[in-house]
Amino acid sequence: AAEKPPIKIGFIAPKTGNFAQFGLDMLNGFKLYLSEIDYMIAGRKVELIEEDEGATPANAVTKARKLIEHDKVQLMGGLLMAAAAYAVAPVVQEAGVPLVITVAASDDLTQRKASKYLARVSLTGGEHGHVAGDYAYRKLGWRKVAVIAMDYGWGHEVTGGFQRVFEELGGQVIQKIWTPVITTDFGPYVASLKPEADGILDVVTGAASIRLIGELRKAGVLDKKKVLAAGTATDETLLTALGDTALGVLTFLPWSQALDTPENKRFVERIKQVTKKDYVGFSGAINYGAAMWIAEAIRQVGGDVENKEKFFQTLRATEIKSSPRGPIKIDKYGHIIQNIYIRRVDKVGNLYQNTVIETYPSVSQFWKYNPEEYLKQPIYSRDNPPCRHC
Amino acid sequence: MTGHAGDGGATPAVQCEGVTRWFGGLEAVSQVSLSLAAGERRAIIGPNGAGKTTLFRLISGEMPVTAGRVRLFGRDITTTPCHRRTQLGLGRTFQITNLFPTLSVLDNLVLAALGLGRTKFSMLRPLWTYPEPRARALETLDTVGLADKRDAIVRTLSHGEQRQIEMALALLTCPRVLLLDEPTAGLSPAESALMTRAIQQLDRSITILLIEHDMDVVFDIVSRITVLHLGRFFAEGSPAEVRQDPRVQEIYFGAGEVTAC
Amino acid sequence: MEFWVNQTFNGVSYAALLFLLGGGLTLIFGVMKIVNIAHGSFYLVGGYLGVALVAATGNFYLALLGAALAVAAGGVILERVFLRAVEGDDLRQMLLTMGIALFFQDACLLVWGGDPFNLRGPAYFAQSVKLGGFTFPILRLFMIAAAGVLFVVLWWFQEKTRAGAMVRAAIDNAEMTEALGINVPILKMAVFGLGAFLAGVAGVVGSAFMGIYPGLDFEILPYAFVVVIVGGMGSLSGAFVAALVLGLLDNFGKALFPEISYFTLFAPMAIVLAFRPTGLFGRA
Amino acid sequence: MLRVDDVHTYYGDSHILQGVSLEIPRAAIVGILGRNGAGKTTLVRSVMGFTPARRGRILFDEAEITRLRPYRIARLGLCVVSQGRQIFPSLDVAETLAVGARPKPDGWTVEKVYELFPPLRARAHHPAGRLSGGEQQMLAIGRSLMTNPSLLLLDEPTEGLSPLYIEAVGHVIRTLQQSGMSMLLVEQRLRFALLYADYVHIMSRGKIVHSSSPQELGRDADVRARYLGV
Amino acid sequence: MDVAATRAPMRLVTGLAVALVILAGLAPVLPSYVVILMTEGLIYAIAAASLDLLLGFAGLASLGHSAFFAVGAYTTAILVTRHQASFGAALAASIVLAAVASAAIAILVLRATGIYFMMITLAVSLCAWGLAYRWVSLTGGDTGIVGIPRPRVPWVGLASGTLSFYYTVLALFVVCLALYLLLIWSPFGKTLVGIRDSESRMRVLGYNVFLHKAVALVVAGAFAGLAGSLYAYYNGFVGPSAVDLAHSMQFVLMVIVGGPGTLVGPLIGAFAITFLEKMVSVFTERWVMVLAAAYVVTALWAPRGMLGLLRAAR
Ligand SMILES: Nc1ncnc2c1ncn2[C@@H]1O[C@H](COP(=O)(O)OP(=O)(O)OP(=O)(O)O)[C@@H](O)[C@H]1O
Ligand SMILES: Nc1ncnc2c1ncn2[C@@H]1O[C@H](COP(=O)(O)OP(=O)(O)OP(=O)(O)O)[C@@H](O)[C@H]1O
Ligand SMILES: [Mg+2]
Ligand SMILES: [Mg+2]
Repeated sequence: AAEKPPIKIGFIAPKTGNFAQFGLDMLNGFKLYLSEIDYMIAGRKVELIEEDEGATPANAVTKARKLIEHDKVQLMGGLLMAAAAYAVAPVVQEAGVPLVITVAASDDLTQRKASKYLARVSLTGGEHGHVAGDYAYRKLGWRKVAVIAMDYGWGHEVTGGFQRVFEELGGQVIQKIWTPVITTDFGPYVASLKPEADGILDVVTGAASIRLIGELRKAGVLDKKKVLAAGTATDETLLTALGDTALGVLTFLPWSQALDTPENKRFVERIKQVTKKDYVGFSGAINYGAAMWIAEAIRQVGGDVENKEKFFQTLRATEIKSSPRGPIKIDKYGHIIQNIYIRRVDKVGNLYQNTVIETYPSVSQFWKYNPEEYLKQPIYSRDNPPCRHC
Repeated sequence: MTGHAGDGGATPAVQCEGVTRWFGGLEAVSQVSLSLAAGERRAIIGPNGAGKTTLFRLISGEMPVTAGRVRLFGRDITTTPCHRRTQLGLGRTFQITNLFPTLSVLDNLVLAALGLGRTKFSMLRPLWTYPEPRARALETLDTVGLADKRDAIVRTLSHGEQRQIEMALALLTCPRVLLLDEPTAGLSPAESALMTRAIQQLDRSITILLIEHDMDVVFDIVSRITVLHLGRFFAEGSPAEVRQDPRVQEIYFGAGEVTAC
Repeated sequence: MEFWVNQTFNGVSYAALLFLLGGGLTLIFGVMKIVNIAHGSFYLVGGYLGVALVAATGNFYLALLGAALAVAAGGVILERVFLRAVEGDDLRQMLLTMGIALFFQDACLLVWGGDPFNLRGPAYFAQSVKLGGFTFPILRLFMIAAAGVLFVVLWWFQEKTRAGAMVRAAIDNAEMTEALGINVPILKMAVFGLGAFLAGVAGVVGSAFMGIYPGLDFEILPYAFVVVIVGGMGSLSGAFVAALVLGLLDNFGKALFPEISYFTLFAPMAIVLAFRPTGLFGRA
Repeated sequence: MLRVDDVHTYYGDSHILQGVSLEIPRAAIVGILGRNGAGKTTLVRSVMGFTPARRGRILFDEAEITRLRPYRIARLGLCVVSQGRQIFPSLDVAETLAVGARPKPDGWTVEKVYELFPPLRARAHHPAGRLSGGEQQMLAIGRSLMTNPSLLLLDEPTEGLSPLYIEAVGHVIRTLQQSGMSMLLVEQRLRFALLYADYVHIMSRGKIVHSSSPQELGRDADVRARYLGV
Repeated sequence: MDVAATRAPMRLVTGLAVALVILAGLAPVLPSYVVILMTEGLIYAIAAASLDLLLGFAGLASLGHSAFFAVGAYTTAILVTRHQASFGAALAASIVLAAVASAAIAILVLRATGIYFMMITLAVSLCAWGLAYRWVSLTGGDTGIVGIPRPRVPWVGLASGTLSFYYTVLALFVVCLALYLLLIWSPFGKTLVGIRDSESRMRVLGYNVFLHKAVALVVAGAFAGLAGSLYAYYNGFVGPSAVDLAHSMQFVLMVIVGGPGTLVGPLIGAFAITFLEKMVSVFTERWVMVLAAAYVVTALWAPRGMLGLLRAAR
């Protein structure tokens, strides 16, 4: 056959600024898979064009335009910040280029604002909240919960999902504390947590998580109660800095470095060779999976990505039986269906890890609800569901 | 409100009634009352820190009075903002040179000439299509004898030259009352004489209030002198009278070996 | 009762942190009239160096001194090589420090990567002292002490040495200051170095409290500015009072009305500025 | 004590001082007269090192200071009372006096300055920028005296002072001279200059056009008319 | 009429006309990414020039200029996505609302001068960001407002293509430029410079300084609002990052890099910064360093901005 031109994939991830490390991990994971297959899919070379997401969504939009109009990519991937994903989505849709979001977690990207050429293989806040609510009520036996969450989309959605499931089961959310995204001192918040709560839901991520968990430890909360935290609060990249303070904290996420499957062990070994670090961030793992999944779809259309409609339909229908995080498939709104693991921070030898203690298999973004009815409700927010027991 | 009947009909040009100004715990101007007939030329003298400049600031509205009233041609302007007082015909010069240092001499004067017209708000027509302000500026430039420095940036002028522009700016506001704060300070004797003559030759209808430490100048220009001391009215009289007053000599003139006429 | 004592203590220690952040900035801002956007970067570099030195030496106090001195040296060089050239131009100075800040932002990313670090102080930082039934974490006590020392150093510098007045004079009128026999260039270098030193100290102490990670430089900058602005430019006691007021306000605001926690820092600033554009203690 | 030798000074391209030479003996007061813009201030600025001479030499106590930085020059014992006062607005009176002080046995102290200019004592903690014009002038003089210089450059020190204080300044000048200080006195007040200077120069367009004793100049109405316009 | 005084302006106009012809003529042959960036450059040029009126001419170093830009952007975003407003209506509303906002802010900030003005406008910027972030029902909060379609322009139709939108922006830019030039040459422009040099003297000359400064703020705000509106159309979305301090700083940087008080300088500055940021990042990951170096170099060696550098080279 005649030599076909390479398949061009545009990848937008932060390479500078506060989230640069995140972006680097995304790229490491994505590129690790591509290099394993020598950048060849279905007999065609793959060309990955990386662009910096930059500090603002405006930047991401400009970069997306460049990838579409200048580089003429056939598929676009990446995107970390929810706001950037919201901003980029319509631009990419208008051009009819498939967009695979590999991190940005805001619910509505694949719910009320779902769009045709969009698929997401990462996670949403709401779906994680649902799982946590179920786990807290059934397994931890909590009845009253105090929530401390970051005051932005991710915090609202995890909390909302948690509250809905937890309260429908009969529990009560008795306090919701919203902390500004930049919070230097969590002392006063921790001090004002209601003592009658059975446990704490913590939806604070990134470096701030180190401060919050440290403060919870110092104030003795962690010795008396269990803390259930949204996964990235104890992401592997934070474990060193968290140290002993986080021991015993429970989290929920679709992956863990300690996940005991052959695929994951192999992945962890290989990515460690790339990063030369003991700890592997979760964004590397899910981007590796994303690359696997995209490659599989391209294989299934025989490399014919130029046929957009067919390519995209195949993309959505593609299933992977075993990736580092487990099986992957896509629902009809474009969001991933995957396992969510409950993990506990432990110390094994000199190293810390997120030990998997429970698996929720094949979780849908709509939990057990009927999607149509689910979507009639407004998106989870600060006051939805309202705090009836505060 | 117009002038009082008892004043012989003429409304005073400037009238201060019990004007007072405190700076924190310092009473810089205290209960000063002063009345200038239209066209009168009066000097205010007094030791350094007596409150002369502060009184000027109160009259021109640069800062508000703590107590008392200020009238301009009978009209109460105590609370009128500074720029309105200028529009009512009050002009002044600064003791400490206050110009537009990064602009050329001509632009300094043009700005002064624009101050009173309505054109200053015009936004959509270039300045060079308005001939009048520029013509007036050039004319004044000649009067103060700085025509050859027209395009020099003011910052680069010598101290004395800047003092002359100070005067020019005040003249361009077409004042009916002119407050001059040491107009000849820093001028060489020759320039000082020129300046004195220029002031003398101003339209007689312009009321002049002059602060000056140089008695030669004072004697040439004014017919009456008011003496301030420690913020208060101290003495008043014709130049000769004030000169002879032993109390004034004590607080102000001293032995007079360097400044005597 | 316990609530009030604890929260007041928390508030005071938070005020200490704010003062640590703002102290060096007040100096540079008030004395040299430089809007130093790079202040956050000095903090960041100080923190990272502190982490590295603690790892290398195992001694927190050695690391504190070493990191602060290194930052001070950097500050001196920056002043000598760059800021000197744009003397007397507020805006251009700001632009320059902005460039420097961007440079350090990227350089730190390059050197230390993007993962957060936690600076581990001496073991006793994790403990608390009990006093009359209340517990006071030692780390927070240490922060208060550090802020106290910093205040004394600055106060001594401004009140007891003529250097403060000399630099202010130099900013007002460099020529005339030189004509009094004052070596203005050296002096400015020293003041900027001292400001950088304080930022470095803050970086190390602050990192022991809240860790260090990319982006922190521009995150703390508004806090540092708020302290300086509310206090009044160049007023040391102003910065001190402002830090205390803001620290307590923020703390009780967060604890009692978590809803308004966005505004506990910036609303007071807006209010103060609306009524006193020069800040609480600033003089025009 | 000071020798200025064929000095040429420029502001950018404009050639202001065009070969000025003069000498100030120890304990002497040399007066400079001249109309506005003649270059008097520029001469003072060149000596102090603010606008270094491009050509020519300036020697102080036989040491060349032509291109030294101003603070080095000042430390040799020169100081200037600048025209237009050049006050430090963000310092108060006491700070201003203290900031450059170089104490000397029997030298000037804050107390002595306050005695000379009593209004300053009352304003000791006022910001200098808020003083009246005359008070600022006093402060500028006091500030320079506090450095206890051996040569003082006075650029119109009496501007804005009331007659009483002009006299006081005159007395100080005399006393200082008697204690061995030399002075360069730039002055517009002819009478003042003639009274205190030991020797006078008249400048015009950047050159010295007349030099004589004050008595001679006092007699020579022709020169006065030609160069000073009086 | 003073003929000599018109010589420099005429040279400027000729230069600008040539530049505009080049800008217009080159677009069809340039790579589309470059045209996209030129569009952005033009939008920022309008905004930067409006800040120059304040910063360079009136001496009001505002660090809160992005607030007015954002008022325009949000107004357009809201009107277009929720009320299907036409291009003209959205533009007009953005301009008016931004002007009204700056009039309101003027009352608050104009009490301060110099470095205090810088600080108080910095506070305005922080508070405006807080509003955009927290007033979720109006602004969409963190995620902002997405899905703003490209405008339907009279005589042109839907300016959805890269080129047609570019020409739309260019046309508006030319109008703004003409107004700017008239403004800085006008008596009013001169009074702003006077205010920069000495407010107290201006008052004594009979100027209502507060009013002039307020008018300047309103005019600059209106232009910033216009730029903001175009920006909303350009990006297709508006979020709080349009109001943040970094954005304000960026405006200031554009002005200073180009040369404050020159009007033309900031236009060049806007283009330079836009291209630097977006182009260099294509070639190197260390583009932040390059940007940092550019700032430092400009601050150090171009005492009057790039424009000054050009003049010096001649
Ligand atoms: N803004 C101010 N704040 C505080 N004190 C002031 C202010 N302005 C003036 N003063 C004080 O008020 C007194 C009067 O000052 P003013 O300038 O009126 O004196 P003056 O009579 O003009 O003296 P001179 O002849 O020296 O110019 C002075 O002692 C001065 O220190
Ligand atoms: N910074 C400058 N740049 C350019 N020219 C200057 C500068 N400063 C002064 N000049 C010019 O140099 C000449 C001499 O100025 P100088 O200040 O020495 O005069 P002066 O004799 O002290 O006058 P005065 O009695 O008015 O103080 C003047 O023509 C002036 O315009
Ligand atoms: Mg006075
Ligand atoms: Mg002079």
